[in-house]
Amino acid sequence: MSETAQSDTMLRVEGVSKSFGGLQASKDISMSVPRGKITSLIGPNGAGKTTLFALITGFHKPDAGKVSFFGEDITGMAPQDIALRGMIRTFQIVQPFAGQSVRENIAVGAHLHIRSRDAALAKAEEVARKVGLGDRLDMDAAALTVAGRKRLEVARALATDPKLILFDEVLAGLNPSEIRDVIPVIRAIRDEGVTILLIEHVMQAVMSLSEHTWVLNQGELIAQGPPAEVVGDPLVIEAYLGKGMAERIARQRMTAGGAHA
Amino acid sequence: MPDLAIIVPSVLNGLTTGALYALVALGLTLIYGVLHIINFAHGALLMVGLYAVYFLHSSFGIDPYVSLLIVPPAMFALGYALQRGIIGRASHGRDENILLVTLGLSIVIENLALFVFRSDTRSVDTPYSFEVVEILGAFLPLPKVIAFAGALVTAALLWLLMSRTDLGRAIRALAKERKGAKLVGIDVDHVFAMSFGLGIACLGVAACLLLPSYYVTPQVGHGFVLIAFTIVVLGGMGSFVGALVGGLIIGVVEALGGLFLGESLGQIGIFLIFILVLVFRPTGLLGHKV
Amino acid sequence: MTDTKKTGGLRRREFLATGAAAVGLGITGFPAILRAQPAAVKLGLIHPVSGFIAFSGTQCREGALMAIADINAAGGIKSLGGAQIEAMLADSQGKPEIGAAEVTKMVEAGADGIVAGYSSAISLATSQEAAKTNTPHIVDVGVSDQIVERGLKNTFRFSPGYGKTAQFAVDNLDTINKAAGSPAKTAMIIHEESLFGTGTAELLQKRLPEKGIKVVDVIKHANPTRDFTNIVLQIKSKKPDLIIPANYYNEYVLLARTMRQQRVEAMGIYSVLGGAASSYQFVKEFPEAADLIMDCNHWFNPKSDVAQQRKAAAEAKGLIYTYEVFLAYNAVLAYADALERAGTTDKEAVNAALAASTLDMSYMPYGPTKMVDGQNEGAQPVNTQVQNGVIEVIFPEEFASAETVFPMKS
Amino acid sequence: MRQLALLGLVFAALFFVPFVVTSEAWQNTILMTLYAALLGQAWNILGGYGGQFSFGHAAFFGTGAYTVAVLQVQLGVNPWIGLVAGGLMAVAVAAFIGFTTFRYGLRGSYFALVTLAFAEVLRILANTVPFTGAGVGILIPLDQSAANLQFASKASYYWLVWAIALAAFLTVWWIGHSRFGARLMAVRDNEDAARALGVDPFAVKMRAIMLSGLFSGLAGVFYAQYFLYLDPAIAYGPAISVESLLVPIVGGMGTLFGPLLGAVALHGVSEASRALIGDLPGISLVLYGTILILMVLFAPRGLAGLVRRLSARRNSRETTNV
Amino acid sequence: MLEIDNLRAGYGAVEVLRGVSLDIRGGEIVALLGSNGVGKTTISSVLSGLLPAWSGTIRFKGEPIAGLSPQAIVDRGLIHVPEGRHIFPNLAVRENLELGAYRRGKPNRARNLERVMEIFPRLRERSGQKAGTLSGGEQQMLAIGRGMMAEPDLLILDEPSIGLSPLLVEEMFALIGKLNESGLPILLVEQNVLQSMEIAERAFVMENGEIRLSGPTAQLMDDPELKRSYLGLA
Repeated sequence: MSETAQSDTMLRVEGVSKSFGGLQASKDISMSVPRGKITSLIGPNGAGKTTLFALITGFHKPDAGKVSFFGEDITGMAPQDIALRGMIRTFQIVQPFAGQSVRENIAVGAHLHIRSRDAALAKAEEVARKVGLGDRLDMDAAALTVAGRKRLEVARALATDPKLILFDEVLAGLNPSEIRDVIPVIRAIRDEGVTILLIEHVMQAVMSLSEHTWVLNQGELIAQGPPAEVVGDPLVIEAYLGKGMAERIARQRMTAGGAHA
Repeated sequence: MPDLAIIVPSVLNGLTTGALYALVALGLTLIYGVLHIINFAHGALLMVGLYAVYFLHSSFGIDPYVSLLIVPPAMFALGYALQRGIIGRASHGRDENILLVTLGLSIVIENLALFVFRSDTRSVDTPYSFEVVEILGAFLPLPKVIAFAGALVTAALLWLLMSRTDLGRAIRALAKERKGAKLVGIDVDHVFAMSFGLGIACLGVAACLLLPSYYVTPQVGHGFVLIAFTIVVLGGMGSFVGALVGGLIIGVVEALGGLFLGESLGQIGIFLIFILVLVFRPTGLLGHKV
Repeated sequence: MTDTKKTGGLRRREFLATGAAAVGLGITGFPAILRAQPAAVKLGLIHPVSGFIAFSGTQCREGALMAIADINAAGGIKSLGGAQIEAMLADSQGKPEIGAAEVTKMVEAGADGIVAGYSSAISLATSQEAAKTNTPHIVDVGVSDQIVERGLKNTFRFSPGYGKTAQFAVDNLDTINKAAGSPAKTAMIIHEESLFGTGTAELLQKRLPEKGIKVVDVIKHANPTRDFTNIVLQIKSKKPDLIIPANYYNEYVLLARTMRQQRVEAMGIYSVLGGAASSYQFVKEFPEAADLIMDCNHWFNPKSDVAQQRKAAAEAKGLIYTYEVFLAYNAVLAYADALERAGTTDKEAVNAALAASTLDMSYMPYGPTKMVDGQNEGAQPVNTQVQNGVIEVIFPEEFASAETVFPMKS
Repeated sequence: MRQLALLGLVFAALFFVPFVVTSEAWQNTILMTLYAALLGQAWNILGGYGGQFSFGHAAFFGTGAYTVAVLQVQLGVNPWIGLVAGGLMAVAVAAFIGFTTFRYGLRGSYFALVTLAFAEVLRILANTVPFTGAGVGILIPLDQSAANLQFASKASYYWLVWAIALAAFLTVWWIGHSRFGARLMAVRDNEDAARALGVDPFAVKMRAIMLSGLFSGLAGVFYAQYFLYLDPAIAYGPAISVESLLVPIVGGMGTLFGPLLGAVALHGVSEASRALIGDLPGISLVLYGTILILMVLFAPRGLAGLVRRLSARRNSRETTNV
Repeated sequence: MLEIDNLRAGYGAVEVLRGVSLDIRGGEIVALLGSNGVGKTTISSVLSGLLPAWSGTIRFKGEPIAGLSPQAIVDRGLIHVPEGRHIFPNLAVRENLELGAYRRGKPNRARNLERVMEIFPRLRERSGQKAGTLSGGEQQMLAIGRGMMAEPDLLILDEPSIGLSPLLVEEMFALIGKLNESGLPILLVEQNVLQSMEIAERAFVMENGEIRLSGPTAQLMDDPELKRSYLGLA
């Protein structure tokens, strides 16, 4: 990653490691998330992306290393305190507060800085419209479709007026048209000044949304850079598609190129 | 301050009493460990077992220990039917429903017993009721020594059943991994009912071993339920060895608590241990980390 | 013993049926009275027939129903033109709030009087509730002295409270001890933890030293106590001359059994309001454990033919003749007597009649009935002793059926 | 707001009960039903809205009851002050139990069992320490006057319990319409998701258990003043804990009117079974238990759930008709 | 062997499978591919009776099996080795394997156990150990071994390579190939495209609850659609 100036760094992760039992889930990971941008974290299943999110947002305590947010050391701080400072995460498996309406679900987020119930509900409504849930405000959140749940997850986070949102696979499980609908929503959030770090599987989204990406495999950072470059990295291709795939693709390309030549 | 001459027999007696508690707790830990049910009807079902033993003795002259051949299988059938017919159907996937339904069962069973048997205290008089065994200068009542051995044997049999039979393995498998169990073709409803039946059969064993040194009334179960829960928690839910050890510990704690704090206040020791274990080691002394 | 048990339920139903038949007979058998059509007197019976103390509650109910059947069969309340007594039954489930609620309901349903109790806690609630409508309320069993010390004008008790009993117990123990040459110098009290045991134990602890008997230890135990070995071990180590239990039947059974198993040797076991040592059930089931145990408790006058007939009648109905049965029986009799004298069911008048009661209770080992603040001052317990499987009255002398055996031969 | 209006309507109607119902027995039945609804609503705050199942609400109830009784009998403190003190002492006990259990993250059946144990510990203590009268219990002297919080008429007691119940129901309405309530329910439904949104589960649960304890304690104060006698089994016995949880579970947990529905249903069944077959010992309770089992089998989400289901069915029928 | 026709299913009100059709013939390995959340696991759950089908038909060995209980499906020889392994962590390795023959293959249990131990020597070494203490790869072997104990007529392997190191992934695929050598048909549900394709005869690629591509792997492998679809570049 091109060295961003210190003052532009919103979140800094330095040498963070974590193991569960014998399994090393994160190995000495360092990264700096710049302010005002959309960046992403990719990697195959089981690479340790969600674990890293949990380490950053206080759900797990790192064995080693340091996490700082706006220059403040937040390592080991409770999730709610980190949320209060403006960093909010979402969950890969969306678990709405079942039995409560969409509006009520989002209001929980809105209450982070708003005491009044009415104001929070109003804010929830506003946010819901923004993410495209305006027509389902009174629906039981448990009855939402996968796509609806993802939007709800985004809305809940957004309602907290965050400075940084960590989205964990908000696009997974959506069909292409749904993805096409959600992408502008995420952009709009960024345009309002919220910094975004995505965990994503859907490469298309990563490529069209993020300016910088980190690739995690087996708990280690194996590559980083602009997404278009990163997907060409043999290490990344192998991590995703299995050993030998990079070679085969290169061969394909060569034969294709040869045919054209 | 009590001297050694009283502490030794007191501890020995606490161990025999604790074994009786463990017998009641064995069934509970099986049910709790596998079905994750807080079985409020446990005490009422113990009472059913005790009445069965009592009537076999008073009507047919069957010795309570001979009843071991009759009462536990009958209790097993009762437990199986209850789980299959009522408890399993009532849960609808919600714990509070199980709580309500077992509470309802205990109310029904207890008051049926009250209606049918009336509320007299009944006890059996056997030739060995007053026999004692002398160990280390302590007189231990023979029925309680037998119960102690019975608790050990029952725990051992349960352990064998659980580790050496397909049913036992299926029960243990189901306790931790429901989806995996379904995928190897374990009939979940059947095995749940088998577990509940086994747990209630344990109560049948407890009833046979308990009655010679105790009595039965429609409310008799109440005195054992809370203590059985304590033992289950202390030993680790689902652990037979834990239940056995937990029972013995509670028996001794009760005995020593009674000696040092007085019989009434001494009961507090049991609950303090209970709270401390729950707060600091909720998996129990012998339980595994979750 | 097992025979009566097996048929207990059946006999009880028979009994209820015959009771009902008796009421029917009473009406059809006296056409003259039927013509006069005296309104039946409604008497509410509130007892804990379910829950933890169901046994005692049921015994109370049976005793009261027997009394009603007897009174009706004998022509009802004559001063009311032979009015029959009609029982209203309710179950307090062992809970004061349900007892009180039943009082309210019964009063509204036209109850002229209430006989209620067994548990002191329930008696406190029911008498207080009945007081609001000034409904005559007789406590059949309920030993707390607080019941009659609250200044309630409608509340009466014809049996002794624990104050009287404890005093009596101590005085007689002293007499028994002195007669034997004062061998007993120390005592140990074992009592259950609720009101009756604790209250009794406190009084005993205060009074025994006045008689030169040192209380070496007081052990309070829970209900239920599942094992008495510990307590008995402590008794053994303290070696008291006298062991004084005050507890309920279940615990008494375990205690007595354990004392035998542990070979406790004492000069005497002298229970106070224990119930078990003067229980036919206990004596039958554990004749050896029961032998020579003394009890200071409610009892009937064994020399009274009336009392013996009632006992026989109750046993013929499959009942164990416990103190609950005859105390509840007496409570109903006392109410009927007050009605008879009042000549009206007017509550004020009946209360006055109860307060002025001089009912002849010679079937009990009582002095002349004299009500002071609702308590029959003539009431007293007696001492009984189990001798060769028979419950003998040993004190006071005028009622005694046998000589005291003290100290026990070991 | 519609809910608040309905609540107002129900309580306004309840207020006039003593004027309309002159039978003392019926007044008492309605009073005891409202009292059960109060106990249930107290439990509902923690159990229904907070998802923390307590089996030991007697710990709070008994503390409230004993506080008012002991202050009066031992120290001569006026029971109106005792009313406040009883509530506060119950809050203190709740805070202690909450702190010990929530700090260590106890949930589910572990939490249930630990609360049960705390209530037992208090029962044994009350049985032992002298100032509660130990096993003899504590009798509040009869002295009927409003200044003494003792009333001659059922109606006055009725309005006392009405007022406390109203406060409890308003509190629960507020929970449904406040930030605290939103957070409480969020923690109940998904603790991790709530934390991610900045909710501190420990703080939220502490507030819930303290509020819950407050109303249980006030119910205890009422009991003491109404029946004037307490012993450890009455105050701290499991019967109170069981009634506290039975009422809202039967009626519908986590709903404003669930405890009221539950109290009406349970008391209705209990009264009816006692009236029908009260003479046979135990049989009325057999019926009661059977109805409880049948309810779980056929109305697993409580009466409120049943009502909702039926009305949903009716609505859908209406819409299909349209 | 297995024919699925126009299968629809989902969770609650949410439809996940929107009309899936696929088939497996005797003796072949068929790969079912697709990225996270496209509905692959939902298919295997419906096949093994864990989840009800909303509509459509499933025929196994010619008989309809949709709506049967999991144990009835096991009885018929369709064995599902689930994603996430779902082994019994509190039971010893040997016990896990023995339970594999709970309903099927009991008479030959000892022989089959020996065979599984031969295929997975690591399981023999650890046979007394609690399954929960095994490493991820060993747990996966155990899950497959447990499935083999039921003498399957068709084996569904759901994400067997997930969470394994590259070396282990290779080993796993080699093993799967070996299992198939004796003629056992396998439905391999995977995200690992290349290696799955290498051992499978045919493949179905899912996207968003539907089959997007299908055909012999040799053809699919060079289909440019594949990479796009798989990496989410579509």
